[in-house]
Amino acid sequence: MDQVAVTAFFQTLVQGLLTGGLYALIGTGLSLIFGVMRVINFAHGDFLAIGMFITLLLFKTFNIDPYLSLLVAAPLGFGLGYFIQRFVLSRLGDRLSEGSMLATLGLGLIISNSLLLGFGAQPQSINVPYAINTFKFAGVQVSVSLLIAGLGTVLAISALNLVLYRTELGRAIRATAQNPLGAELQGVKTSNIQAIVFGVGVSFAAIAGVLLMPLLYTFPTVGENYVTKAFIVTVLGGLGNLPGAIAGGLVLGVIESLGAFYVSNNYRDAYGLIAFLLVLLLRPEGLFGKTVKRV
Amino acid sequence: MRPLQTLTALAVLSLSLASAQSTIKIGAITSLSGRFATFGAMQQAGFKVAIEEINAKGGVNGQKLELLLEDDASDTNKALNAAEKLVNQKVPVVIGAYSSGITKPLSQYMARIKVPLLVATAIDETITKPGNPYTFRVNNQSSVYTRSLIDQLKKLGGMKTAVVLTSNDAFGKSVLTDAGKLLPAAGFTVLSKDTYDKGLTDFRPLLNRYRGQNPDVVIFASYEEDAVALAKQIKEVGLSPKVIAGIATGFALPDFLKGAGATAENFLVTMVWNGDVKYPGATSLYSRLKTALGGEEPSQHAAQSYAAMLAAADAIKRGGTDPEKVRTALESTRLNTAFGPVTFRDYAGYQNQNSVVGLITQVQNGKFVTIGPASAATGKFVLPKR
Amino acid sequence: MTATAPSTRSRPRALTFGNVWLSVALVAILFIYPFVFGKAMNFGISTLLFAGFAMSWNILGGWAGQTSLGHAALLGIGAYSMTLLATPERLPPFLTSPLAPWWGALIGMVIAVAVAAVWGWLTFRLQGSYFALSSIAVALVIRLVVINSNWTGGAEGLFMPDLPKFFGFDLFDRETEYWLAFGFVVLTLVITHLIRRSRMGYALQAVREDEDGARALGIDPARMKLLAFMLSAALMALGGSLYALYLQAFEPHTILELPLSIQIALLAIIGGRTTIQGPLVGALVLSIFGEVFRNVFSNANLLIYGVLILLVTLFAPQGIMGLFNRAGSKLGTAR
Amino acid sequence: MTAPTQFPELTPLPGQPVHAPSGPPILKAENITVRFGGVVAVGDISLAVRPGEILGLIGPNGAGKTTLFNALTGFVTPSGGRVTYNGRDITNMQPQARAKLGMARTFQVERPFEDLSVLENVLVAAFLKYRGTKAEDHAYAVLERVGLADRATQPAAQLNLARRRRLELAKVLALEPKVLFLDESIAGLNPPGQQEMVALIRTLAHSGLAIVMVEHIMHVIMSLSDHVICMAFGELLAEGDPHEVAAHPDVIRAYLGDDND
Repeated sequence: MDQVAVTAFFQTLVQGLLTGGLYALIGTGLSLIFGVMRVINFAHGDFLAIGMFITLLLFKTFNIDPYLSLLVAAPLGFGLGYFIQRFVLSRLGDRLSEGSMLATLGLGLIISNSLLLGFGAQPQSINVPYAINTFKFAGVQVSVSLLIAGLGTVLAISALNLVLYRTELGRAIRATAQNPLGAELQGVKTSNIQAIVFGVGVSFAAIAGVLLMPLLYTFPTVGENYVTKAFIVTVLGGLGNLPGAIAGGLVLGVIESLGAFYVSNNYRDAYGLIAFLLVLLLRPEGLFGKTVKRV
Repeated sequence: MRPLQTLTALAVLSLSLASAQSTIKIGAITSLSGRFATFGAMQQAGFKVAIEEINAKGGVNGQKLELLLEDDASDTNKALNAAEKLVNQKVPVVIGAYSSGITKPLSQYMARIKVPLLVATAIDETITKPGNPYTFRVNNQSSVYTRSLIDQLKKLGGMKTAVVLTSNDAFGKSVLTDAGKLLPAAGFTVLSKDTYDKGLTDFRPLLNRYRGQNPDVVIFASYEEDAVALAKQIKEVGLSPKVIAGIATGFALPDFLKGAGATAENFLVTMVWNGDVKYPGATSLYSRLKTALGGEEPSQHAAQSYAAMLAAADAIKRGGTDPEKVRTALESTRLNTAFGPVTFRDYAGYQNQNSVVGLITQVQNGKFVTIGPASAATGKFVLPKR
Repeated sequence: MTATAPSTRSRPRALTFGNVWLSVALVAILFIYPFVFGKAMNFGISTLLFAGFAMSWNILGGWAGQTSLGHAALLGIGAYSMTLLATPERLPPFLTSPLAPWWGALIGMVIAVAVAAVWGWLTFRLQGSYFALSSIAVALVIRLVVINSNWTGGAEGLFMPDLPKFFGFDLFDRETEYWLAFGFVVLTLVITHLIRRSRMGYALQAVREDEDGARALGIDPARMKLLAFMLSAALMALGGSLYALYLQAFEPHTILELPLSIQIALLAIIGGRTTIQGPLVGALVLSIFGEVFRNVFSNANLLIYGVLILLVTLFAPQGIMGLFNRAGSKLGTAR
Repeated sequence: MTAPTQFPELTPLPGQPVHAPSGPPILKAENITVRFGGVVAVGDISLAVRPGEILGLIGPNGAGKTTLFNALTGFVTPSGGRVTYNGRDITNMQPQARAKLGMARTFQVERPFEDLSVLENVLVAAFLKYRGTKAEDHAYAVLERVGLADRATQPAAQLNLARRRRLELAKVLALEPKVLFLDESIAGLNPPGQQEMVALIRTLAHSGLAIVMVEHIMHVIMSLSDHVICMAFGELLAEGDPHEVAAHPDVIRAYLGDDND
C-alpha cells in the first residue's frame, strides 16, 4: 500500500470515527430513554433539529458563536424533555411503551412543522470563520469543527457516565431502569426520574444538533434523516445499553465511511440498515449487550 | 346544473368565492408548503410579476388575468386534487408543478382530460420525452445543463479527467447518464461515477477518494439542501480540482451563496437564467422579481415561471379560452421574454419542448457571473488560485 | 351445580359480523358520492384508496397488534409489478408479450405475500417497538434496491403504458377507477368483517392481548401474525396496483417513502385500530380535512395532524371509533 | 423428637371416596431439571399422572412449583430430563402444540383477554376443537358449567378475582383437555367458592381427566389428591399418599419452620 493510499485510509477512518462519534451522541440519548422507560422516541431527530435551530437563531440574531449556544441549547433541551415526559407522556400510564411510539410520532410532526412555519423550508447554515480550517496531522486532514464535535461527544458521554455511576441521582436512574416498582418502593419518585431521563435524552439530541450545525446545514424536516441513524446505533449497541450505543455509533460511522470509500456509495445507507436488521434478529440485546434479552 | 351539485361543488371544491366573470382565469399549482416551499415561493413571485405586467398593459383581449394558485404541499395526491379543482373552475391552461415527481402524474392526468399543462420548472427528461400533446415545457430538460457544461469545459481546455457525483433522484440519475455519455465524447476520462441518497450529510469518504484520484473536473448534481454541505466538505477535505461544477437545483439557489460563503468561490454553476444575463429586459425582470420576493434574491425558477405565465397569456390571446384551442395556439408560440425565447418544438424525441440556452455562471466574489455562452456572457472564467 | 340445557335461542351471541349496519351506511355514502360530486373524482379515488390501505394495514396493525411502519413497500410491490409486467420494454426474459394489468396485479399480490412471509418470519419473534423498527429498516432496504436497479426504472420511476380494456371499461377513465377503488374498499371491509366473525379473528385478538395466554389455548402467535401479515400484504399490493393506475406515473420518492408508511398507519390509528370501520372513518375524516384546508393552513396541516395523533394516543387510544363506542351508542359497538 | 404437631383442624368435606385412577400414566416426567444461569430452580423431579388421578404439588413459596409447571407445559424448556405424553416425547414441544394434544393449564396470575367479553374469552379456547356456532354453543355450555353464563357479554377486565378464576377454568375446560394443570386456582376464594371449585375438580377427575394441582390450602390438597409431591428449594422433599406426606417431619419443617431456627 503506497503512501497516498495509507493516508487516504486513515483520513477516511478518522472521519468515520468522528462522524460515528456524533451518531453515538444521538444514539446515547435515545438508548438512555429506552433503557429507563422502554420508550422509543420517534421525535429524537426533531429534537436534534431544535438544537440546530437554536444555534442558528442565536448566531443570526445575536451573533453568538455556535459552540457557546451549547449553554442555551442543552438546558433548553433538558427543560423541553422534562416537560414533555412529566406532563404529556406520563399521562399514558401503563400504556407507556407502545403508546409512546405514536405519541412521539405526533410530537415529531408538531416540532418539524412548527419549525417550518417559524423558519421557512429553505436549508440554512452558518458561516463560522474557523469552520473551514482543517487540522493536519501526518497527512490526515480533519476539519476543526468535526474535531470539536468529537470532543463534545466524549465530554457529554463521560459526563453522563459520571452522573450515572457516581451520583445518587445516577443510582436512582439505574434502579428505575432495572425495576421501576422496586425503585418506587425504595422511595425513588420514578415519575420524576423518568422526566429527568427524558430531559437528558432530549438535551443530548440538542447538543448533537449544536455540534452538527457548523458542519452541515439545517431545515425543519432534517430530523427525518437522523432518526433512522439513531435507531440503528441504539440497536447495534443494544437497546438501553449506553456503552453499547457509543460503540454502535462508532461502528456505524466507520462502516459507512469505509463502505462508501472502498465499495460504493450508492448503497451506503443499506450497510447500516442491513447490520441493524441482522443485529435485531440474531442478537436483540445488541453486539455489545450483556443485558437480559428484551424480546 | 342541479342545485344540489352547485352547492356541494362549492362546499367541497373551493373556499375561494367564484370571482366576477370579467377576468380570465389561469390555473397554477406549486408547492407553497412542505419540502419544496422555497421553490414554490419563487414560482409565486414569477407568476405575480407576469400577471401584473400583462394586466398593466390592458390584460388579454381586454379582460384582466386572474391567477388561481393552488398549493400542492409538495404532495402528489394533493397536486392531483388541485388540478381537478382548477379544471372544474374551467381554467383553459394550468402551469405547474415544481418537482418532476409531482409533475409527471399531473401531466398524465391533464392529457387524459385534454387540458394543456405548461411546465415551468420540472426538469426530468421523461416529461417531454416521449411526453404527450397536452404537456408543454418552458424550462429546459436536464440534459441541456449537462451538455452546455461539458461544451464549456471543452472550450476552456487543458482538462482531461473528471468525476461525477449526483443525487439518486430522477434529476441526479439523468445527469449521471448524460455525463457518462458526453464526457468521453468530449475527450474526458471519467474516473468515477457515484450517487448518494437523500438525507446523507457526510460526503467526506467520497471526497477523500476523489482527492486520491485527483481529477481536473468534479461535477455535482445535488438535492436542494446538499449543495452547501458539498462546498464546505470539499474545502475541508482539501480537494482542489481545476473546476468544480454544480448543476442547477441546489447550487443555483441564492441560499447556496449565502450558506457556502467563501467555500463556493469559483464554482461553476449551470442554470438557464441569471440576473446579469444579456437578455433584453433581464435586469428589469430581476429587480421586479426581487421586490416581489420582498428583497430576497430571485432564482431562475422565478424567471421560468414568469416566462410560462407570459406564454399562457399569449396562447389565450391567440386561441381564446377553450382548452383545445389554447393547446393548438401553444404549439405555434413565438415569444421573446426577459427569460429568453419561448417556442415549443418537437426535436430529438422531445415533444412540445422549449429549447433553452444553458448558461454557465461562475461564483466570483459571492455573486453568480454569467461566463458562457459568449452571446449571453458578461464575465470571464477565472482559474481558482491553487 | 346443575348444568342447565344451553338455551340456544335467547343466549348472548359473540360470533357476530360486528356492526354491519354502520358499514352498510358508510358504503352507501361512498356509493352516492360520484353522483353528487361527479367532478371531484381525483379526490374521491385517492380518499378511497387510502381508506383501503388503512384497512389493509389494520389487519396486521389493529387485529394482530403489530404496528408496521413499512407498509409503503408492499404497496410499491403491487404498483411496480403490475406496471413492469404491462410495459413491453421492461418485460422479464421469460415473458414475450405484456401481461394484462389484472394478471399483473395478481402476480403483484403473490409477490407481496411472499415478501411478507419472509419479512414476517424474520421479524415476528420481535415484539412491540422492535417490530416497528425492523419494519422501517426492511422497507428502506426495498426502496434502495428499487432506486438502484435500472429494470425498475431506477429513480426516474415508471410511466403507465397503454392498457387493454377491463371488460370493456377504459382503465384510465376516472369513473372506472372510482368504482375499482370502491370495490377495493368494500373488499377490505368485507374481509375485516369476516375476520371479526372467524376463528382467525379471535385468535389474532388473543395474540394481540397476550401471546402467552394465547399459546396456552393452542394458538401459535408467530403463525397467526404471519397469516395476518400475508393477508394485509395481498390487499396492500392490490391497492398499490390501483394507485399506480390512478397516478399513471410514479417514482420511488413518491410511493416507497417512510412518510407514506407513517401516513397509512396513522389513518388507521386515529380512526381506531381495534375496530372494523375505524381505519375507513379515519381515512375519510382526514382526507376531507386535508383537502378542505389544503390552501388555508398550508404548513399547519401537518402540524394539526401531529396534534391530532398526540391527542388520540393520549386520550382516545381506541381512536375516533373508540369514542363512538364508548359513547354507548345504540348502534352497538363497532368492534 | 417433640410430639408430632397436629395440623389445624381440617374443615370437614363431604367424605367422597378418593377415585381410583386407572390405566397407564398419560403424562410422565423423568428427572426434570431447570437451571436459570447458576440457579437450579428445579432439581431432578420425576412424576407421573394417570387419567382420573389428581396429583397434588405442594411446597413453600419459591420451591420451584410454578417453574416445574412451566417446564411441564412447555413455557420453559428444561435443562435436563424428559417429558412424555402417551409415550410421545414432548420435552421441547411448544405450548400451543401441547394444548392441541390435550394438555391445558391455568396461570397463577389470571390472564384474561381484557378487551374481549367473557364469552369471547372462552370462545377463543373453544375454537381449538370446534368451528363456527358449534364453538359458541360449546363455549356457552362451559360458561354455564362454571356459573359465569350471566356475565357472558361483560368485558373480562371488569370481573372480580373469583370470577376471573372461574373464567381461567372455563377457558381451560373449553379446550376439552385430557391433562389439566391448575396453578393455585382455589387460593383467595371465599369458602363457598372453594367448595364449589373442589366439587368441580372432583367431577372432572371422575370424568377421566388427569389433574396436576398446585395449591397451598392443605385441607383441599388432602381431600382431593390421590398422590402428593412436596418440593422445597427445587428439590423433592417427600412423595406419596397425602396424609403420609402431610405428617412427614421434613414437610412440616419446610412449611412451618424448625423449632430452633
